[in-house]
Amino acid sequence: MLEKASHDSLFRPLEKGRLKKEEIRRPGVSQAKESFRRVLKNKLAVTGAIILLLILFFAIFGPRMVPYSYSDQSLASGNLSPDGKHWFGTDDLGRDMWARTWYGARISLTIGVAAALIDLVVGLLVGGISGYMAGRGKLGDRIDNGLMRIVEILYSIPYLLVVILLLVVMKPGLWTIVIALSITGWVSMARVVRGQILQIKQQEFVAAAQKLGTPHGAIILKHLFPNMLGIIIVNLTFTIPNAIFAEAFLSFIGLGVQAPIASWGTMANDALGVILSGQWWRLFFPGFMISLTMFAFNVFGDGLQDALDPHQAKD
Amino acid sequence: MIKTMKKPFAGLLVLVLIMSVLSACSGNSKSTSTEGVKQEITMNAVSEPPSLDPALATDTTSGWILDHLYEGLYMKNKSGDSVKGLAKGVKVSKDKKVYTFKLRDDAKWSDGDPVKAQDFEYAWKHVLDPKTGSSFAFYMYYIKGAEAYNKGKGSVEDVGVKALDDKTLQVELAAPIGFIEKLLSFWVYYPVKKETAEGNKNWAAEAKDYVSNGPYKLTEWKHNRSVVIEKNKSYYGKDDVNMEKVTWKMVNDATTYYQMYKSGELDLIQTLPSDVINQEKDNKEYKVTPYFGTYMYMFNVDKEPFNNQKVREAFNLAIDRKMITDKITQAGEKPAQAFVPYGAESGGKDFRKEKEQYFQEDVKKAKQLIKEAMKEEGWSQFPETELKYNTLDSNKKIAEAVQEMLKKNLGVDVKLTNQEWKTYLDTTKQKNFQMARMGWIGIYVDPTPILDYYLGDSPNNRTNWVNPKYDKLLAQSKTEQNEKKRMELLHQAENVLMKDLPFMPVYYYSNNYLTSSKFKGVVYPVNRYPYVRWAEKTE
Amino acid sequence: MAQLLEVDQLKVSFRSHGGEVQAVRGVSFNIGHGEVLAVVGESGCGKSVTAQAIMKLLPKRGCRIKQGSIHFDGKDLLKLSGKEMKQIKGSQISMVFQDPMTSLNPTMKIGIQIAEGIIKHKGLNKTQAKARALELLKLAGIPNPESRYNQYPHELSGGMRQRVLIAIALACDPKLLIADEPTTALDVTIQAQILDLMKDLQHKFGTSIMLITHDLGVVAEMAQNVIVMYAGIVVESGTVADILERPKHPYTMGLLNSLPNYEEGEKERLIPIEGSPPDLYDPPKGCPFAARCEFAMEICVGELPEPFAVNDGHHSRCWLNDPRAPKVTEFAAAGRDES
Amino acid sequence: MKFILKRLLTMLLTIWVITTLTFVIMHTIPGDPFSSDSDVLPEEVLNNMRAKFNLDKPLPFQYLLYLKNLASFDLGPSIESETRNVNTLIAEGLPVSALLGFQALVIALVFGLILGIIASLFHNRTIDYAAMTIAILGISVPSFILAPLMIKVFAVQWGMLPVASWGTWKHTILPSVALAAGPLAIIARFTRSSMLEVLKQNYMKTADAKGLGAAGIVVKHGIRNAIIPVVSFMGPLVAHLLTGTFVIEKIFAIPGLGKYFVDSIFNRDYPVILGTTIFFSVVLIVTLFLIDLSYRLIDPRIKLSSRGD
Amino acid sequence: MTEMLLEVENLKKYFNVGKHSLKAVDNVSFSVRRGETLGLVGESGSGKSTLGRTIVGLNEATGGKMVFEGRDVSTLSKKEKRKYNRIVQMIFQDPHASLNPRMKVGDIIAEGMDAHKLASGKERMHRIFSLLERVGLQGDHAKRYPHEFSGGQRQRIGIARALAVEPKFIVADEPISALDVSIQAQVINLMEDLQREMGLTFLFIAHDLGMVKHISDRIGVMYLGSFMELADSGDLFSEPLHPYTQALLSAIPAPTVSREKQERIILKGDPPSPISPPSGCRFRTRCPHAMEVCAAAVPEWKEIRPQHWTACHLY
Repeated sequence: MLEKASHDSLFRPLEKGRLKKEEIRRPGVSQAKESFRRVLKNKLAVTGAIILLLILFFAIFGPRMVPYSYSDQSLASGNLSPDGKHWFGTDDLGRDMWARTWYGARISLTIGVAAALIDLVVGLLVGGISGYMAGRGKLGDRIDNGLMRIVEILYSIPYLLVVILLLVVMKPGLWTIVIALSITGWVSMARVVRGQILQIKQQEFVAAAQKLGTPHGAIILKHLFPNMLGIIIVNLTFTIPNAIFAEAFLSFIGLGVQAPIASWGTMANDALGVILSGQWWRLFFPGFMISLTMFAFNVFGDGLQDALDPHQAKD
Repeated sequence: MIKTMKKPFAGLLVLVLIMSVLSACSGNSKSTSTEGVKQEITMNAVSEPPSLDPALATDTTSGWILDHLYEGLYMKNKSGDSVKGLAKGVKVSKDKKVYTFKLRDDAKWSDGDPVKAQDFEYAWKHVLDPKTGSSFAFYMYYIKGAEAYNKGKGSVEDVGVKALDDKTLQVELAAPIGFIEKLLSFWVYYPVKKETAEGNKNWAAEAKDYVSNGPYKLTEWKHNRSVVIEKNKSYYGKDDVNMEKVTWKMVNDATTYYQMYKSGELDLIQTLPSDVINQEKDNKEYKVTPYFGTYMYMFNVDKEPFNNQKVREAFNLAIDRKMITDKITQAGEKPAQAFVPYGAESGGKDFRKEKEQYFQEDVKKAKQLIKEAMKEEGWSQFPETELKYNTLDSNKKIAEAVQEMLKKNLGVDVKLTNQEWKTYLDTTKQKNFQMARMGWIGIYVDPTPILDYYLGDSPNNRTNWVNPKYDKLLAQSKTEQNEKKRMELLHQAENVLMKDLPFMPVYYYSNNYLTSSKFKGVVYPVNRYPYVRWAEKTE
Repeated sequence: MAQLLEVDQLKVSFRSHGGEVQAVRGVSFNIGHGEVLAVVGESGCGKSVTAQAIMKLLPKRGCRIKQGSIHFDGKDLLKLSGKEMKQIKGSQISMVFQDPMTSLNPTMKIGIQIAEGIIKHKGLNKTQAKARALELLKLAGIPNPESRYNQYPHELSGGMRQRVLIAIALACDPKLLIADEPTTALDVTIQAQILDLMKDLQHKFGTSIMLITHDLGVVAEMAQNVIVMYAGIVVESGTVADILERPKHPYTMGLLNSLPNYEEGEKERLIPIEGSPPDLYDPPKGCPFAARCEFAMEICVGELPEPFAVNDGHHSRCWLNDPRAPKVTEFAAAGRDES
Repeated sequence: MKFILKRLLTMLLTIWVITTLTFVIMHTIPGDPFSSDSDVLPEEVLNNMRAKFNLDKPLPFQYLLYLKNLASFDLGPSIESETRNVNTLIAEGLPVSALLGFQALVIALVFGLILGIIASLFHNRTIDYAAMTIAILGISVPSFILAPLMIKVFAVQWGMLPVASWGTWKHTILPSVALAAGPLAIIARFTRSSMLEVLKQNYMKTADAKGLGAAGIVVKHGIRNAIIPVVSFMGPLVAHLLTGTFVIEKIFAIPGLGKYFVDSIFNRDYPVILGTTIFFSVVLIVTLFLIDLSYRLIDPRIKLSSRGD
Repeated sequence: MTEMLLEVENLKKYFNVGKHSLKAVDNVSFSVRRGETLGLVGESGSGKSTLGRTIVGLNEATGGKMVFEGRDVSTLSKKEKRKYNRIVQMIFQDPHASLNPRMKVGDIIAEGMDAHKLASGKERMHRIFSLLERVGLQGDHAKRYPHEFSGGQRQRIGIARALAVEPKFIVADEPISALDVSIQAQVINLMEDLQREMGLTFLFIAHDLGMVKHISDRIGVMYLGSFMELADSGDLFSEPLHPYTQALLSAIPAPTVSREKQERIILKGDPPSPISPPSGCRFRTRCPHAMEVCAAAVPEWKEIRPQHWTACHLY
């Protein structure tokens, strides 16, 4: 090695500034890009995303792939098992299960995502304010206390009662369902968010932001929420299937989407009897789609959580 | 209006039994050697009986159990006829208004004490006491002074029930009635042991305090779980009771009780899950009994488009009822092209069979009618139409099928809306609907209680349809003494109804059962649950 | 006398999202019986990773020992099975961690945290283990060991917790104690106590200590020999006197220069080492310190020197030690860059 | 002491608000307890029935009367089951529901923790994926599908267990498992993420350095720390499990408390609606409080006297 | 203008810990001269950080008075208070926890400018760049996330963040204790340069005396919420009066082997809990010179020599 470097000329002082003292050699990528890259690297997350996209694709184009609409009946050919004509078989009224399943996907996904979003927004708002105000003087404690009592009250008042009340004042339909789901749906999110905020706000960067005069709202939005994405994502993955099944329950009360419109929840609900009579496809397809969606959401959420985790970013 | 049999209202239908010619369908009662086989049966009561106090029971589940526990002055035999029970003899006054009953000397309570006439007097007056708040009190209004007392306008002294001595009961009626024997076998008229009931207001709440006088006594009542009754050793007719022990479980979920039946945990179930009917149809254990009621859609004749008779008729013509009963309900229901169900017999003739259909389903004609109606009303477009139903799987399926038929056959888009039961009742009561599902069961098996439904002043008539001619014909029929003429008037009334068509009949109800083949001699009365006193377990 | 621990050409890498981080790039050193070896360097230089590699505490996934051997008492630790290693961990080699606040389980009584290892390695029953733990608490200078035994970590001050960690480490009379920045998180007065304690114990039991620190004061206090690490390699090694009095590597010199002089009455400007250490994700080809080195030469950019033996046992990995290199004073004459 | 007293007072206030709101909503929605009878029963008979339950009185009077009775812990009669009162219904249903809920909770906790821990230990490996797939199935297959399926397989086809009803411990197995499935999945997910967090902690390294076995490290040092976030989220879940679940009780014909929460509303059985609601809110608030306490037990760093949950 | 930038009189900060009150700062009085650096030294739990946070307004004082530029801080109007909050800034201890991991460095630095609307658009970018360069980093670092930087770099980002709002007075709360020795010198030099160029005043909090001496003009020594000694840094080092100061000084290990080591004063035990501090002199439980009077009376805060204050019964 010394031989190679034997030129004496190499032993002259280096010009100043030729080497950078504060260089960061790693390619500088934005966190968003970086996260995206890590999501991509997570095979499962990619699988999840692909499944979700496929479901979305079929929700949009699936019903058009068959010559039957979701409501076309043929009582004479009810309960047909899947074959070349009816890819997912038919239900007891002779409706094509393929068309219904994918039509139902539109309803169920819309409801699941809309309810999850509203839960997220309200839950973040209430939990955020509650957690942030806690320990901030007497008034702050009161606000926190008040909000938490409201949460307890909402947990306790029978949901069914509230829903029947809604039935009186609102017309049944997609958005009524979303509202009905949102009345109490946010409550658990609010509790989770509050707990997280209580923890995160102890961190010094929050004090730093306060010191710099950043307004409370901006502190919550810019400093607190982004640092609790993981737990929010996990919570969301519970919200979505809950909403999908709750929709079936609300349909029972009379708030839901109206027959013959299909949704996965009501399809599964209506097909319960097949456990006894064996027309498995009537329960299997909507049930499987719910599970598949949930699976996809979960693995995707997990991947996202890993990707957005600053701890992971450190190594 | 039937949701399930356990609804309090449904309880009213038990009177069908009392007041009807009962075509009791009894099973094979050939007595085979059953020695060594424990005579026990387990059935499904579906839900907890709300009350086993004869004064308060209003539902068929409670009635089912009460009928096994008690015996009134009259009881029903295997073929469903009312025969003397606790009454040994009866004297009737000339004006047929005063009945004097002699009680059997060997009539005893399950604790061994004799049944006294005072027990009857106490029980009946207790039912009528406004403070009791008995909803079936009005079944006693036939007794003199009963209505006034119950409605708070009279006093208990004026009620025409009196124990003359321990074994003699005098009953004075407000007006003569022809079906008193059947009436008196109804559970409202059962006696209650005075000492027990006076000593403990809640005597009927638990098995340990419970006293009855019929073929069985209540030995165990695990609330929401099971009721066990066992043969009453003090019962005078105990030799005529085959089944030693009857257990009712309370399994509400159809899928579950069906599976319990399949696994042998239940011997008898009713109302099978609709998905399995198809596969059980040919099972020997499967049994269907008719049920005196009609499933229909009411039209609100004050609201478009049903203000036009032609639309109503067109709707009636446009649906395929047989398809619905064959492919959807599947449980032996009959398509209804009229209002009164099969089974109301008079002079050996079935009212319905005299004129089975008022119309033939005819899509072409229906289309024509719609066209005409649109022209008459000046509609450029068919008005928006909504069909309401109360939430139930079968209601939904039928509504979906009807919706599709209307769309396919008439090109009419009907929107479906469902509601939870009590909200639904309230909504339809406010006449806030265009087309709404309803079921109507005859209180007794006669065209009258069915046809009364559409009387102009009937609280049940939610259609806004009033036809004086119809009301008049029905009024006439009620005073008509000649049975044949009465039937004629009723037919005429139905003609009026079926011409105006303020409703759309769909099918006549039925009940279905699965009974384990191990059991013989179970009695299946019409409109009522099986009676197992004479049943035998053979293996 | 054979060395207690011989680390030879150890290379450790982490898998990271961008590629591979070469945390340790060929480190060799020995620790004799009863010797205190200080490992000095700034955070990220690979000193902790080296220690954890010896203890096999590195995460199983994403971390690889690429090369080298670690001989302890004649056994190659890298070739031992997990089970065999468990026998050595905590009993023959033990470790005191940097942060006493997070290194104790917050939900377990401290006594039990000490007794745990004793039960595992010494086969004592619970009562015996407790007696031994109490003894250790006392040894570690914790007053009222009986009542402290049942306390939770949060009820103790930082210094007390560090004593507990030391008690845990000493529980089974280890031959080698690895102390990873044992006093960095402590107040000076407490640091003095802890250093005293460690010296005491070392004298008493003759335990060899691998002391990882960035504080040269602590080194002076405790160690006999020192290795200075920078960017995953050992840049200089020697006795304490060699390193602190006669440093032969600009990095070591820089470290010494950047310390304030308390004795001086006059306020005098500090001389820091400017810049930051290189990212080991893509280490420079030549000397990693070149970019921050005021004596850097052309050769430093292209080639990493092998260790030069300054004298017996004192090695420096710097081209300045090459006879061809100009004398350091010549740089000084050129004037120091004051930026 | 003052702390507990204050909490008790807030609790009473909360319950009062809940009672009032429920009372108002209950009387606002259409239908009344007798509305299905109202078509055929004479008005006077209906009035007799209403009078029996004081439903003929003005609403404010009914409300005050209810509060008065409530003060003496009298929840009133059931309108649906006339001979029985709400106190009895709760007293009889609760032990059944609570036992079932407790069993389900134990199952959910034990298996949820195991599943979550295993998944975290094998983070991003096949075992992790398998465990999480099970968890996701638990969340996405609702009990109303799972329960009849389990009955069909275990009770009808294999005959291992009774189909339904209540009696022996064998009757409790299927419903407990069906009830536990959802919470189990949720617990598994939460455990996994908090365990991943715990595994990164320094004290895990300390434990490792002691030479403890991998299982010992996880069991002794991991679980208790990982369970803290799990516990804090479990409050409402515990309250729901202990007071019974409508769906499971209906499917398995279990004489629990859960049915009243739903049936009473469909029947407009006012006293039962109020009674069960108040009872649930008490259980919920007490559970949240107890969870709070246990949270502090598990994590000794949190002092009882300091406020907040 | 007075010579004193900040005068603190009998400042108290108590925390409620259950039933007890923790007297973190108890009756502290001192002043900070314009343009000087006042060092504040003490062990953890001595209340120095609490004092710092109370001065900058992150904690509300329980009692006492703060006079800033001749005005009582508690009497300031809302607008003036906001200005006070801006010109009094803070540098935090932990360079990991005090930077929000999900914000870009540029946004972190600009946060205060945004909150006080000091600059926007191009001007904002320009200032971010010049601030980065001022603290020895490169302008293009603005687009990177905190986790890409080393501890020393992060601390310099923290300094740049504080400088962004044009402060007059900076409380530096242990800004170097989490840094490597070589890096500590960088930060100290940077702060000295800034002070010289911008006329800043520093309150420099640290737990060891070594670095403090180099940056401070005067040094205050705190123990259990109270001042033990306050003097010019030279005086304090050459002639420490209080036994606690003496112990602190002797505890510093020197990086020398040959020179004769001075005798160590090793304090026994830990500082007592501030919830129940010892009677009389708070240091007496660990003081090698403790006398009877120390338990009985609180020593008076006296000026033993010109500009050299201490509270000890020995004098």
